Amino acid sequence: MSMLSRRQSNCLLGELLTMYCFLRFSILLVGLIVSAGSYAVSAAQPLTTADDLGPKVEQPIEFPHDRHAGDAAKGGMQINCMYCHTYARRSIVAGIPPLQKCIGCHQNIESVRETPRIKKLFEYWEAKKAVPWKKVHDLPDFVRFNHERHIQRFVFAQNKPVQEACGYCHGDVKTMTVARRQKPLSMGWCVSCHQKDHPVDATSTKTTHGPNDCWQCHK
Amino acid sequence: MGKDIREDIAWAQINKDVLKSLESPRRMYWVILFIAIAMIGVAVGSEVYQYQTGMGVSNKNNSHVWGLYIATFIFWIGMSHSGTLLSAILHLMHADWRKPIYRFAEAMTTFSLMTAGLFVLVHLGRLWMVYYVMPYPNERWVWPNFQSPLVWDMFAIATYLSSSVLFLYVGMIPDLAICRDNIHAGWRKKLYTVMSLGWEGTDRQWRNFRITYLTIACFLIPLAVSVHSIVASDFAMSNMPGWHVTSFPPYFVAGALYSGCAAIITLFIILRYVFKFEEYMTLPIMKKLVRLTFAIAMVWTYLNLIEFASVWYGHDQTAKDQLIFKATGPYAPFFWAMIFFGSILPLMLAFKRFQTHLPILFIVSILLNVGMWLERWMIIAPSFAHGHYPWTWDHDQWPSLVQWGIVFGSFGWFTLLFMVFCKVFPSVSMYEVKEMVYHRSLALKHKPAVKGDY
Amino acid sequence: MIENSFNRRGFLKVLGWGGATVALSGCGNTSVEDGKEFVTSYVQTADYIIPSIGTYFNSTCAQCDAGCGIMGRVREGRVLKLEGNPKSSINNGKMCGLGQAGVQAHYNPDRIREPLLRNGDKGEAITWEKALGLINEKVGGVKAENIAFLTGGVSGHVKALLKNYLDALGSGHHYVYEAVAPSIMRAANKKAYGIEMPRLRLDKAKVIVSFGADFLGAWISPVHFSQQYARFRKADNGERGVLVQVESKMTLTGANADRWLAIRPGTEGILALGLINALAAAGLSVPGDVAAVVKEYTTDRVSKDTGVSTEHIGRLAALLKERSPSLVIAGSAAEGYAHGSQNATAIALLNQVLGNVGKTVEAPSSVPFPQMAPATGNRLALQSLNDNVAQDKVKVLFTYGVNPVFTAPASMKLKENLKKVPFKVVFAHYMDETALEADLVLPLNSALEDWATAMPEYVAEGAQLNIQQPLMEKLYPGTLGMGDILLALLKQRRPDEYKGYEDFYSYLRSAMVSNKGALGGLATDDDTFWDATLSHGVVKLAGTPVNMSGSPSAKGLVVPGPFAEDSAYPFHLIPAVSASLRDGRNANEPWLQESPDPLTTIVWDSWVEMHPKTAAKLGIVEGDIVEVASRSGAIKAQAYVFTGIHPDVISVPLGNGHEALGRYAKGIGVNAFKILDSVFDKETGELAMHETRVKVSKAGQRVVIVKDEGPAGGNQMGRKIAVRMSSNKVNLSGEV
Amino acid sequence: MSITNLLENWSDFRQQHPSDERPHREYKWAMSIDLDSCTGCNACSVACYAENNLPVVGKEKFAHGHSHHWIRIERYWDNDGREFADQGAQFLPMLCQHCESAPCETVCPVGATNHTADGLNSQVYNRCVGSRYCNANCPYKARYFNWYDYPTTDNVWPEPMNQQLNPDVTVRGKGVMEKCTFCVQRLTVAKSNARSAGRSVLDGEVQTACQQVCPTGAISFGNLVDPLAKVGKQWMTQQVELNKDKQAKDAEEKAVKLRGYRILEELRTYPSVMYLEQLRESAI
Amino acid sequence: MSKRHLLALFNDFDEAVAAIAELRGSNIKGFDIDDMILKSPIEHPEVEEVLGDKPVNVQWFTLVGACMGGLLAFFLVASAQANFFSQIKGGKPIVPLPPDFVLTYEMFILGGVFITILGFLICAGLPAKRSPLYSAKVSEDQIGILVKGDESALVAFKTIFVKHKALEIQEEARK
Repeated sequence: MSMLSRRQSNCLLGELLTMYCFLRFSILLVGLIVSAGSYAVSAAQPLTTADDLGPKVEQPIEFPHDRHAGDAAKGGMQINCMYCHTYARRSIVAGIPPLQKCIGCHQNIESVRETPRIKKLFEYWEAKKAVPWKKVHDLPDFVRFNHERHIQRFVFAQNKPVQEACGYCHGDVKTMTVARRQKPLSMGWCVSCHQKDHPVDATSTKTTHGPNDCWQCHK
Repeated sequence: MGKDIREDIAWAQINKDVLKSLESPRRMYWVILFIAIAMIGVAVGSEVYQYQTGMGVSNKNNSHVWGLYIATFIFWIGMSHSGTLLSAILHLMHADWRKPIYRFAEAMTTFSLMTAGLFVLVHLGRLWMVYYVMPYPNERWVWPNFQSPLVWDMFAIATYLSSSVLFLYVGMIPDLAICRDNIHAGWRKKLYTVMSLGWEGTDRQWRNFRITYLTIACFLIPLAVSVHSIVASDFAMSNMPGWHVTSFPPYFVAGALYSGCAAIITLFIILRYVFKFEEYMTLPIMKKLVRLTFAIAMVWTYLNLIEFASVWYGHDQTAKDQLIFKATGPYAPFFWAMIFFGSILPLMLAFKRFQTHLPILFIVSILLNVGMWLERWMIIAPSFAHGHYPWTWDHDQWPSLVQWGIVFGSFGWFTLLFMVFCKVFPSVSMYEVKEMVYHRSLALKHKPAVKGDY
Repeated sequence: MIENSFNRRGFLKVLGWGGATVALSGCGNTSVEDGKEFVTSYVQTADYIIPSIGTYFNSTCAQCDAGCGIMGRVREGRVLKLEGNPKSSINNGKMCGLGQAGVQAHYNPDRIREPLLRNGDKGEAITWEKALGLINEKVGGVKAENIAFLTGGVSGHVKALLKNYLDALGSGHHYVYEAVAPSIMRAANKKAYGIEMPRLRLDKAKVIVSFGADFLGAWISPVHFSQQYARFRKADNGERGVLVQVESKMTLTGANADRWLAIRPGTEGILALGLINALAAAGLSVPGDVAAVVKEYTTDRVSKDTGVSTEHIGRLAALLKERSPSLVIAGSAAEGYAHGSQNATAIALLNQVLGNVGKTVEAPSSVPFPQMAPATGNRLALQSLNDNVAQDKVKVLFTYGVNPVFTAPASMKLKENLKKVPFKVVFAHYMDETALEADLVLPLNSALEDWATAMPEYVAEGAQLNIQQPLMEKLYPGTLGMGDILLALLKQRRPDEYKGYEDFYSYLRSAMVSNKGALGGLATDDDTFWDATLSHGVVKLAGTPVNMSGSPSAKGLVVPGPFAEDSAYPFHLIPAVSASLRDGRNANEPWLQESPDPLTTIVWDSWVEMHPKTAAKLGIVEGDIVEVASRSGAIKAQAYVFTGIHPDVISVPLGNGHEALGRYAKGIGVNAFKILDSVFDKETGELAMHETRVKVSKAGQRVVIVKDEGPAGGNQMGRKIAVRMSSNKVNLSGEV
Repeated sequence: MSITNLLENWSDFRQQHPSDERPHREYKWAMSIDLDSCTGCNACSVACYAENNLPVVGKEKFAHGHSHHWIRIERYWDNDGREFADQGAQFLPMLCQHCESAPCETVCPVGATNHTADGLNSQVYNRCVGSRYCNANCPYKARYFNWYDYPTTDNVWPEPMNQQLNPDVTVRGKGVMEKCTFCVQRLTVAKSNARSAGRSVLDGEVQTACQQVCPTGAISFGNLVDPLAKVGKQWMTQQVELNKDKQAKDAEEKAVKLRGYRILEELRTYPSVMYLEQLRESAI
Repeated sequence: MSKRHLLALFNDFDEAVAAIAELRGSNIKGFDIDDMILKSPIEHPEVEEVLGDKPVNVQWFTLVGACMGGLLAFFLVASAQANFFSQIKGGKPIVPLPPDFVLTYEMFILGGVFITILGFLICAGLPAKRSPLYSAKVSEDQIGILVKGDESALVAFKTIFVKHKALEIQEEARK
């Protein structure tokens, strides 16, 4: 900038030259700022869409997801998520299986019948009391998230493996015991996916993005 | 008529007189300051109550969703236009009589804006979510609605406030240097040293200063016009009968200048009395100011009538009903009071004998502002009470004490800011008064003294 | 629909959802805290129960006696909203506001939660065992004739059990009382047509002339009539039906009439006879004796007596002559006088003369189970109970489904008389005025958690038995259903007969299943029948139409002339039955209090309606507190001035003015029942509700009436908000 | 946020709505209300309270104009100085008109109210800051503000009355604007079910709470895009068109008139609610 | 060769102007006329004239600032609207021009003002360190001429200043 304070020749050419410099400078500057801003906004990973491990939740029974859903190689039984969370494909919530479903299997599995967790389970059953499971993936009350639509779209139309489809939001539950929130479940995080184009079904090359009207998710 | 200012006034005297106003205040100052703080306390208390209980305590209702907050918001925004008028417009016009009085007018601009801004916050139902109005990048890809005149307001007021503060500050740098040079200890010394940025009055500084000041003045004029036009757009862009009027933007601008000038008269008299600025805030200047006010009052009156006339001759029965309602309905007393204070009372200012009669001017200028405040209220309240939809018409809308409390407190807030300013910064521009004196004396030297009035 | 292995009862018991799911957080910046809320989970569930998706169960509305079928949306074990049951022929899936508010009766915070025994001025909570034992002891200690049962209209299995209990006691008295009931009309219909409640086919009529029958608002079965009215207004019937309403105070129906005729109170019969005369003159064939009776009712005289202009009488007669079939209805406004029966008879005569019987006035079906047929109530019952109480003939009094202390006129002195009854048992939902007088208050299940059956008095087609079933588990363990209580009481008396029934549910099921042949379930097994019954919510019964007599006769018909002026009490008081509050039992449901009265748009209060002329004469403006004084008492309320009322009439709505009941009703408005004079219909002995004469004076204060309409007062100011045109300019058959 | 997006889709971004070039593709929810059938019984209003968790504010707050009836029944008289209101009253259910060019949408500073692809005027409670500009600009005054925090106010939802609250609808706290949503919670469910079945929502498959309860069937609701929908047929028969502010039928002078009209159409808000004029017999 | 400063104060402006003119004309060795700084209590264009034609470049900043503000505002606002999930409002286009022009206008001004101030600070060399010689008088009523020159030139300076009735001459201490 020192050149600016220097006295310059007062000829017309000089003036024009300066003007030209300034114009070029300003256009360059605008371009720079706009493109930098544009890049920054699209590239930056905002805070609330970054992976965000939720707190550990104390459940009445420490349900071993790894044992039930985990890979066979790791001693899991590879049960389909929707075997227990059966409402996911037809309701807005995935749901917790009724106690009767746990008992349905476990009354025939003598081998673990006397383990402390299973004993606890049968205590609830005998008292005819529902297990007070706590919510791990909690959304604000003004949000309507529909499991059914996502399952229909990704599992049934697009033929994605169930664990991959569920895991996109719930993380790799099959490696956990008590489930823990892995994703932020914030609006920005939802939107980041809704903005992307996804193929409409398994074979088609046609893509669409998620719905973008406010009332789709806000209630 | 006398001179605007004595040419032979010593420059050192100017420094001395003005710097005297920064000296330790008298007891009365603290009393008034305390009263101002107490008034703010009322407002803060009311606001806390409203914040915790809900907007319902302000006694607005579903058909009548805006009230005193918005009316007073416009009032304060309007007040802010005087500073721009005096410093920018008159500066460009080379009307050098502005020089002794523009500084406090500019301060008034800034503080009015700071007061007005608070009303936007107070008005919101969910104050704690106010940041949603700002366009900040966020991962939700959600932006404010740039179509909303309220967002334009936000932009315009932010621009206006920052520009006015800068303008006030830049214009004050030479004076701050004077303060720095004349005050030798304490926090003031540090403050002035930092704020004067090492100003020494060199030719390079002055040269750039001159062009900068002029440039900003050029920017401020369209800005000021746009700010109040945008505030007018809050109304004119909507479809409410009584609001959807084409002449609203100029009408608002005129109203703003009007109330601003009236407020300058009030503060002029107060400062002249308190700081004994008789030498600088002279009666001839007052006379010019009063004449300016009178002219603007007539412009406002004219635009007011234009508004009525265009409604009256238009085919919009709804707007016509609204106008009749204003003039004859439950708000009629306020409406006619507004006409009286805004259009009839200023006729007094046309008479020479009142133009320099300070006690009368003091009262009149306050009444003019009452009229201008009523104007804003008359835009808000009757329109809501008598909109498009007859089923929801409403008479029962008298603002609650909470609303009055906050409006009342806003005057305390303004007073506080202004009083602090007057004690910390020179409220008369010393260097410009010197310039004025210098140029006047030069004129005297070169030309024979003109007899009679300028 | 419902698995056999998992019946309805099981559903309620086993479901047991874990954790609180009632969230009141809303739209603030709710902090989302994982692991703080509970997930809905069940012990055992059925396929049809999917979390977050509502399951619908059919039941019957108990908010009034019309017996509409309802469908409750149940989610996570809570009933959320009531819809109409499309299978019920009464309401076909539709509802009224009153019915909607049924959930507020159920979830009402002021419900009584356990049995209370009087201890001085206070109620002391006791166990059901003790309460029922106490009843056993008390009824055992008195003669059967000294036991009285005061109920509202009852029907179905509860009625049958009640009768059995009374029989078991050795036949106590059963008083069936309804505070606002069309009982004079029933008697007049019986006389004219041979049946109390003929079926009115509004949809078939081309012209309806209603003498004060508020069939769209509060009369008999408003939801059903509204549906018929909609068809009547459409071109289904050839042309748009014309409704003419004749009454002294505008009702909701009057507000929808093509012509609302303000008539001098009590002269409805005169107008009816005048119309017959005008029709005869226009060439309608009228039997000789009738023609002779009506001959003196010339249009001029009728116009002079009734205040209806000759022009309107002429046009009305012409309309009735021209467009047939028509339907003439006598409503409560015509019957509320000492000569109410004559008015009703004259109006029925008009119907007969017009040949509407059999066309728009149809015979209902007979009810196959007479023991379950509705017992309809009237005010005479209360009168006679009161007489018996006054004469110390009642030692034990049971009250169920009515609130006589609230609805009895002050002149009856019921509250004072009740002190003579040594033991008063009240079955109630709230601590209402009557419950406050009781010695033992037994809290009832709400209608949404109780088993019952009901048979409405007015059934749209055939006969039907409505099922009322619980939509959710009981909110409070301390309440009991009326059926269960009666069963327990019967077990005390006839243990052998009833010991097989564990509770009222098992009684009901076995009673229904054992009669499945007559209930249309012959071919199915018990469980299938029962499940189908519950899933439908109604059982259609095969009934045969009863005979109606239709020949017009004017024998013994004397309609008195108009009222003489009474300078001391110049106005007639019309206590208006509002569509939402009715006789006041629903006053503690806030939706109804906040739902504006359709005509005045007033909420949360009572008011005194008067014509602008009357108001001008008395110097009253809207909002003035006025005192309305009859010979029996006085009330003070705000004045509302409008043109939907005859200048000789003052009207005060019923239903408010509670001194008890609950937080939403107590202290709201005034109780117009209290100032009714003891004047009775000469033929039936019913209280003549509209016969009270009052005077009105300003009480000095003025208030701002709380109402929905603004100061424009229902004026559109030319803004074309609600637009209206003449029906002959429109081709309705071209519309969709 | 790329400039390429802006430039590539510029012509798209500059299209007005509603217009023939940008019609609704799948759904356009609309209503028609027959004023000749409406009896003013208020059942719709109460049903709305039940469905949408509307607070009962009580007498004092009602007196201050703080009521919350998303659908309100207005009652008009013939104000021509006649002695009796002998043609009865005119009842008019007024609810959010879901205008295609909604004046409320443009003025909201935070974009809390938008137009959805289904032609609904959406209100996002959590985004609302409570400037109340939308209400100021609503010619129908069909928007209601939460002047108090009703969930925590006494006797609004005292235990156990809060158990009635519909979990599908947010309970609004203080300081937010709310209004009729055309029961969007029901629409969403119906649309989801229809999509799972691979079809569009059928006519009659979804009902608004007010429509469902209305004893006289005065309210029809449905999808204007669906050629089989009753509401679309009604609009068509009445020659009322969504994106016209002056209906062609009004210009013609015919013996047989059509009843359909929209309220304050001259403000060019293009409401989605059509009313059918009330009728009165001239022979009496 | 070290240079030293000298400050002279005048209260007669004409004399100060004359002094400057003489300094210009005198061609003192070891003194560049650009090293002379005039300090005055008021804005004084007539006096500055004698210093020769010095360029002022603040207006270029203004131009850049205003253009940048306006362009940025328009592009940011338009792309924000276009990316706000294409929410339609009030039947208006997604990128409605009239409101965007309003905002562009405001930001044009804001950019102009901000960058002008920046330009002012840069061009005027503010904030500045205090120059070696300063008198509070120049902010009161006297005009100061600060010159920098070789040791040898000092005497010549003094002569000129004294000739033109300088009230006071301050000399920088020898380094």
